Amino acid sequence: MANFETVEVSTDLLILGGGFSGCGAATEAAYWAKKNNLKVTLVDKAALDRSGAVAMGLSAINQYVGIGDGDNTAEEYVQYVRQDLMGISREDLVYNIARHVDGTVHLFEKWGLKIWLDEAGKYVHEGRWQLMINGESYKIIIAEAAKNALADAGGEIYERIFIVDPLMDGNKCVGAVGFSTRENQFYVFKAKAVIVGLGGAVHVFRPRSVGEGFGRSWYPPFNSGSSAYFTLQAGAEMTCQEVRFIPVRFKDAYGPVGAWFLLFKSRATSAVGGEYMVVRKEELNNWAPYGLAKPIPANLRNYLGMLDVDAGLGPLYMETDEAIQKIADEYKDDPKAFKKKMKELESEAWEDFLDMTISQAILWASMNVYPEQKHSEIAACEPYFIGSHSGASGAWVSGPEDLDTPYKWGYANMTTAEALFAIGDASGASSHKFSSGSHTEGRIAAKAAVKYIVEKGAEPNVDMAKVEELKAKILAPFDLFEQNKEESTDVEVNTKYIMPRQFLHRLQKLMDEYAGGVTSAFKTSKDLLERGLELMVYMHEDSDKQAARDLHELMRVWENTQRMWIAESHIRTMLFREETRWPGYYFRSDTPKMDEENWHCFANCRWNPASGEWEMMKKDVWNMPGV
Amino acid sequence: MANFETVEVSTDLLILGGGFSGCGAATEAAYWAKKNNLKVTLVDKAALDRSGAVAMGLSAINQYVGIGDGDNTAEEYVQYVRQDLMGISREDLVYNIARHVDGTVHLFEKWGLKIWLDEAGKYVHEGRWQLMINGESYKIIIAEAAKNALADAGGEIYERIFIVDPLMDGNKCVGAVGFSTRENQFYVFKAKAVIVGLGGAVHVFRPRSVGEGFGRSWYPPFNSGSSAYFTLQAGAEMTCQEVRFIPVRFKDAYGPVGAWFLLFKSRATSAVGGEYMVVRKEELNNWAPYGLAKPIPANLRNYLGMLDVDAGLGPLYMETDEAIQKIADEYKDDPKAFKKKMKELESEAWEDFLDMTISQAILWASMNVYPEQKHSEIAACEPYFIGSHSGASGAWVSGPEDLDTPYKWGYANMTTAEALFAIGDASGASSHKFSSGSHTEGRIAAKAAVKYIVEKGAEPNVDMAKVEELKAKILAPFDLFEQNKEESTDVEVNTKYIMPRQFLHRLQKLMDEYAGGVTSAFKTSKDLLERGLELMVYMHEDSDKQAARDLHELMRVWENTQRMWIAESHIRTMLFREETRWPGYYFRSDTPKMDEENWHCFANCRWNPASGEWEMMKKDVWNMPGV
Amino acid sequence: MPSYVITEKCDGCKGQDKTACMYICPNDLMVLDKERMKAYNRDPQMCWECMCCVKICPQQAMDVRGYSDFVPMGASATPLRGSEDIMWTVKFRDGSVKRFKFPIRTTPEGTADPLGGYATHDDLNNEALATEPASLGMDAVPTR
Amino acid sequence: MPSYVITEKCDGCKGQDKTACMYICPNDLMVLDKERMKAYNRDPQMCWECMCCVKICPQQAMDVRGYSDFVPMGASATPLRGSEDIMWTVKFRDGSVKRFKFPIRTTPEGTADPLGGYATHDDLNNEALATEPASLGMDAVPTR
Ligand SMILES: Cc1cc2c(cc1C)N(S(=O)(=O)O)[C@@H]1C(=O)NC(=O)N=C1N2C[C@H](O)[C@H](O)[C@H](O)COP(=O)(O)OP(=O)(O)OC[C@H]1O[C@@H](n2cnc3c(N)ncnc32)[C@H](O)[C@@H]1O
Ligand SMILES: Cc1cc2c(cc1C)N(S(=O)(=O)O)[C@@H]1C(=O)NC(=O)N=C1N2C[C@H](O)[C@H](O)[C@H](O)COP(=O)(O)OP(=O)(O)OC[C@H]1O[C@@H](n2cnc3c(N)ncnc32)[C@H](O)[C@@H]1O
Ligand SMILES: Nc1ncnc2c1ncn2[C@@H]1O[C@H](COP(=O)(O)O)[C@@H](O)[C@H]1O
Ligand SMILES: Nc1ncnc2c1ncn2[C@@H]1O[C@H](COP(=O)(O)O)[C@@H](O)[C@H]1O
Ligand SMILES: Nc1ncnc2c1ncn2[C@@H]1O[C@H](COP(=O)(O)O)[C@@H](O)[C@H]1O
Ligand code: SF4
Ligand code: SF4
Ligand code: SF4
Ligand code: SF4
Ligand code: NA
Repeated sequence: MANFETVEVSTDLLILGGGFSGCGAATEAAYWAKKNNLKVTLVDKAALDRSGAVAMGLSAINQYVGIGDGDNTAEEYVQYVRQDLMGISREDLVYNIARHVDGTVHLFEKWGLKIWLDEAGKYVHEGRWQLMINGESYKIIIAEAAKNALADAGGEIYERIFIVDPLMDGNKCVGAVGFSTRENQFYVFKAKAVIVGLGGAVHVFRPRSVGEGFGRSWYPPFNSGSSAYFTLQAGAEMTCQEVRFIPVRFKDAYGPVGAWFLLFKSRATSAVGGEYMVVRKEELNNWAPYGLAKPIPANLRNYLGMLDVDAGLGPLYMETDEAIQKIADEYKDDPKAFKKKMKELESEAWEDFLDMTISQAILWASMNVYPEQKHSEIAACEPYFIGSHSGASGAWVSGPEDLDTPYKWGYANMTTAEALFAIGDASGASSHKFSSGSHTEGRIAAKAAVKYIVEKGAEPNVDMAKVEELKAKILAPFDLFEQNKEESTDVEVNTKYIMPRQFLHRLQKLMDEYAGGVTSAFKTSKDLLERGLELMVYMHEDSDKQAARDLHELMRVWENTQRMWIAESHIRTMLFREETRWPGYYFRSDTPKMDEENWHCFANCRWNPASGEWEMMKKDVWNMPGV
Repeated sequence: MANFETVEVSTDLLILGGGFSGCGAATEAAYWAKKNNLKVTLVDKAALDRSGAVAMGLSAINQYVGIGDGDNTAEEYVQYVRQDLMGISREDLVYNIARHVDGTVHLFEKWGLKIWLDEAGKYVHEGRWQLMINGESYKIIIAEAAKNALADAGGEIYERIFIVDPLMDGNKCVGAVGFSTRENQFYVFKAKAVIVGLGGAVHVFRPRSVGEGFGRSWYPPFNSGSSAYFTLQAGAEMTCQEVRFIPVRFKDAYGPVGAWFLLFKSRATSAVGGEYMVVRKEELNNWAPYGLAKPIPANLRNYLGMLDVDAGLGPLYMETDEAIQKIADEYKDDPKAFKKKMKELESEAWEDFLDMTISQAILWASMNVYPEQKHSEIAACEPYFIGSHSGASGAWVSGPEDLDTPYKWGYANMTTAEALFAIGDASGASSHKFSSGSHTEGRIAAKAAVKYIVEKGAEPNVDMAKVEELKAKILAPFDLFEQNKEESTDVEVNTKYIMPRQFLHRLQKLMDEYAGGVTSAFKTSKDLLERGLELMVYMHEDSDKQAARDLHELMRVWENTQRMWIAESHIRTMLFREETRWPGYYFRSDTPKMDEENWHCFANCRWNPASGEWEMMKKDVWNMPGV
Repeated sequence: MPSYVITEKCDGCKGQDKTACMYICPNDLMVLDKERMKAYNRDPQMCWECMCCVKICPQQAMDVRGYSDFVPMGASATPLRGSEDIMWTVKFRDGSVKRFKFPIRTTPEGTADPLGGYATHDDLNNEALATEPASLGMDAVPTR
Repeated sequence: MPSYVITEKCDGCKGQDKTACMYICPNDLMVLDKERMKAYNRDPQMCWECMCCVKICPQQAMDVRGYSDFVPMGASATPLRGSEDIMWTVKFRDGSVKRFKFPIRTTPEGTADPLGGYATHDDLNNEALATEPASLGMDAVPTR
């Protein structure tokens, strides 16, 4: 076995992932840990300053309820999410985040995030729930607060450690193992409670660009499914693994459209000029009641556009010129004010890209696109797993204690595995959390985890034999490479092993063609999914044949394996749910209609570590009384 | 400019390409050249033994008419091709090849090709026009005859020379230029007549596999559009540039299905079990008269399957187990004969792959596929340009002299550019030539070219200033690389140039998404095509920014540029033809029906070297009287 | 783009064992070539072009160039990140240039107070997070 | 597959300036590394797996392994090409093996007579090709 030092770290609360949810958890945990003399340890594969989905920045805070100002209630947010997810959401979780999220946003503002204010000093809204920000340094600011909090509480931060597997004591999580991407070190973290905030999953499906543009996913390629893999290996129950998210974005560079739809009130049209949301309004009746209320669910907005594309009415365009013109018209009598407004709009339009999708700005510049003069193509991206946005995949977690629901078996946000908590993209069925809600969920889980430790926390009982087994498994790709690399004169073409990039292409091709990716026009069926599972068996066997030359490639190997696991759970759950509920995310051609009678429920799954079998189950949807 | 020696070669007849058609031309030309004291020079970018589409071998000769035995007439072949191409074919050319092709096949047999014989000593037919062969060395044998013929006639063969541009004297072709892929040498060939047989075009559209499997195209990746580029640059008129070919093959490895359909009489079904050719019979009425006669045109066979796939009824399967079982049943009373028959069938099934698509054999073995036990997936490949098969793209050539047609302006197979002849994939609207017909067409053109030289051949008048200009243009990618490679620490990421593989991805993405590739389910429209042309303008400009590090990459650069030109002619011709005539090859959603009244004609195009403009034109279809 | 390193400008962060670009890349792409003392992106195909590396490079030795498979050549968007603002220079293929300046934060670097100066409490058993209800701008955490 | 070279077996064709695999590849992929005196495939992504290189290698130093993006590991199809036949050994992922032998030609290498022994003529002006009508098995070339 490759010669790696084993580093053991003991702590009370282990936070995996220092992204938006993890930083929220760290900030809150530090406070309660200090009060209770507990140690908090945060681990991330990257540098907190720019790690995770918000590395580039963001131009909007997508969840702000404004309860204090009486703008909206938490119950109204529950209605919004219920509606957007076609009736399937954990309303207790959504409510819990909604009632706390405003405080998170207020903290962000104190920390230094610039939220736009109008003349009256009120937040400028992009939409009902969305606030405009100057968010280039959004992550740096949020990380700064977390670091300061941990420093003050004597906590520790480990960066550039890639987490792979959980450490289990029966059904209880007692830590995690991983490796440094900087030195030959294998890490063993032992803890009384573990919070997982390792983000969503990207590159499970083949992206639209397969050359150099391979990395230009909407959600970042460095969200590799670590969360789902971790909770699955822990034997925790998962929910909504079928509910992928597909955003509609500016084509190819995937620049954001939210500001264009909501702020500039731009129309999206097909090439023949019709606004598909209007032209195909009838179709929405087939998805009642969700299709008939506003806002129209994101997947249905996608779907109407996809129907146009399938009908050959593409390309789809965002009518940016028309939108800006409409706004400008309001100023037609006042040339000076007009010039000023145009300058303002132009800068807003470009900042929207430069703050969160810089390559879209480059793409526009490279095609000499002046949005006020020329419309731009939009398109549906490839599918992603992101429980914090308009998708819903993630772990099945216990609900808030003060609500009377069927979802309480532990502490808030604790998974079905004891002492293991999930937040952000890692927790399921609590969609539309976004950055602010994910941070909030981290805070909620952190307080609950500290409470768990104080009330039940026992010294972690770690099976060191199992640790050695995991170490051998995780480092195996090095030996496989070293022992066989001489076979051929090209180290990348070998009969004994497969390189990580090659394995990734194999996974993406399978998902793209059988599980409803771009090439399949997001359609799949029982037969396609079952054929996909047949091929998945071979792939699963071959995943142990991945080889690595260095620490970076070792990370790629395990990212791939993580993606493969979320891929399998996705296929199995789409197979289980015998209906089509989220057209625009995926369409099951053999069960093309929504079936409220049999499928108005959660589709949950669990991989049983003892038997190695997958268990599929239905769970009831609880609706908030009177909401 | 990179320091390259210029090598000048003067000859009488220059044959470009030593594939199937080029070998036919060389074999025939040698005979007539010797009689008339002319010199024949053959140039190929590879080694004749294994160059071109038949490098791997073939398991069938797809054009044999059997006129001598009274099996069929040349007129019946004309009917077959007319029908298969939805009414659009140059019946004079098809007739001309059909009446000569049997002789070619008889020569092949003499040379050593093993054609299967039945007990009666008659050829074993795969289908009405197809003969079974043991074809592993098919190309080696055909090349051997060509080499022997040239040796005997004092001709010359230049291998590993990549041909780029024609040399023109006004509208007359007087030679060609290219470069060695082995030494720093720029080649200038001067000739009295030039025959182009540089093959078809592959990798213009994005293939289904984008990783290591990128090279697994059905037609070989080393057919890069050199023929079309050459004739376009010469200012010659092209025809049927919209008529791409899409074969249905075993999925991913693209193993042949001809034997399974024709020899084993296998059914192709959707996942739900229906045979799409039966279930969707009704659809064929929309494509009458062609849809209603037999055999059903290849594009319509594709189309019915594609309708199943679009409807979500995939995967499609070739019912190999059922087919073999049916045949075995005939022997059920005779176990010994049964065992013998099974052994025979198994070996035939595997030889079909091993002789022409070895990777399909590997794929079957890797998935433990035993065809007698388990069906296999089939799928439509990405589009190809191959005028010799069931596609029709190529140069518009003069017809045979003894037929009274509107297509005679020169000698047989002479393009609209004087002294320039086209054969095989290089000549258009004479589909279903395949290997034997392409070789035959080469023979026809060779005799005509020698006749042209004898009657009109003048010393080639070559503008050496233009040659220097071409040399500078062709070698520019070296300088671009050398002068800028230091800009960044990664020679492949540079603002001043683009690497050939990167450029290829850019071209393929454009064609895939806008011109009806796999991702677009082979659908396109006026709007998509026009948007594609907008982007093509940028790409055309950037094509001059391709850089090369070595001779191999210089070849890749020019292959890409050749692909780009055929791509543009394809888009422009699909735009010009305002109907859908070949659904299953491509579907124009905005003009979804066939329009016999306005579009029962050839759609021809020409790039005017003087103006740099594209000219689009309709040409009448001449039907053979009484046929 | 993927990111690239301008050979002339990169000084390998003076050979510190941890270069700024290596430190910051969320996808672990940047590597220092110790021989040349120059950094490079080890896998441009995996680059998200977040420009974290470009913004942090002390030598302005990094930039990006549009993804070769769909971005026509000749354009760029180059940031200059200060302590309060970021300045962008956007060059178009047609040669025209746009400049933008956006604020990035309202407080001095490093000064974020985790509790934001809000009142806190120490009841581990209620629903209120550390700074609640104060940070909510309400007098109690909503419940039902 | 793409093709690959078995390090142990390749002798660089004894360093002749033209190795067999370089000579034959229709896609110009094979290169000799003169330092190591070993050949390699310079661009596996462009390999068509025609096996021309595998069949011609005098050392049986080449083989192919299934394309990594859709071929499960562990299978192979290996040819041994003689002057009259080719022998194939197909190994399945499940370990089973099939062997096939097919003829490749009926005449000795090099002996193909371009005119096939058919009667010829020398009229450049009619429709008959050199060996016609004899090679057609008819007494005249069909016309109308
Ligand atoms: C990329 C992106 C994201 C968004 C948007 C546009 C774009 C282009 N939009 S818009 O579309 O609406 O425009 C939103 C927006 O404008 N406004 C908003 O509030 N949120 C948006 N998001 C969504 C939010 O960003 C998202 O909801 C949260 O970030 C989710 O937080 P979290 O669940 O914590 O994920 P994370 O990526 O931030 O953090 C994950 C962390 O884990 C680390 N990690 C991962 N795997 C690891 C491993 N194996 N070992 C160790 N560490 C390991 C990561 O480094 C990271 O730190
Ligand atoms: C690849 C393939 C091909 C076929 C089939 C299956 C498969 C998997 N099938 S089935 O599907 O029905 O199964 C057919 C079959 O079974 N039976 C049959 O008769 N024909 C089939 N073909 C079609 C024939 O092969 C095809 O019709 C002919 O080969 C066409 O002949 P030609 O037009 O001469 O093309 P070529 O590829 O043979 O030769 C081109 C030559 O040009 C060279 N070249 C190219 N560019 C050059 C450049 N720039 N400079 C210098 N040289 C430069 C090449 O090296 C080559 O020598
Ligand atoms: N057309 C729309 N109608 C309603 N909400 C939208 C629309 N487009 C985007 N949103 C919301 O605006 C935010 C950003 O949207 P997106 O850019 O699509 O992620 C998310 O909260 C979306 O749900
Ligand atoms: N994703 C979308 N694409 C195109 N138009 C949209 C989209 N979402 C909303 N619209 C239109 O934008 C307006 C506001 O939509 P909504 O916010 O969903 O109420 C309505 O006219 C919708 O038809
Ligand atoms: N189903 C079919 N019906 C009629 N001809 C076919 C069929 N399939 C293939 N062919 C012909 O058989 C030969 C090989 O077919 P393919 O393998 O599809 O190239 C070509 O001449 C095809 O036109
Ligand atoms: S941060 Fe800049 S200067 Fe430092 S190593 Fe990276 S590129 Fe070079
Ligand atoms: S742009 Fe982002 S992903 Fe790319 S190298 Fe720089 S930091 Fe890494
Ligand atoms: S032909 Fe065989 S022995 Fe010769 S160089 Fe190539 S691989 Fe080596
Ligand atoms: S398999 Fe064919 S394409 Fe691949 S390297 Fe060998 S000869 Fe070349
Ligand atoms: Na599609």
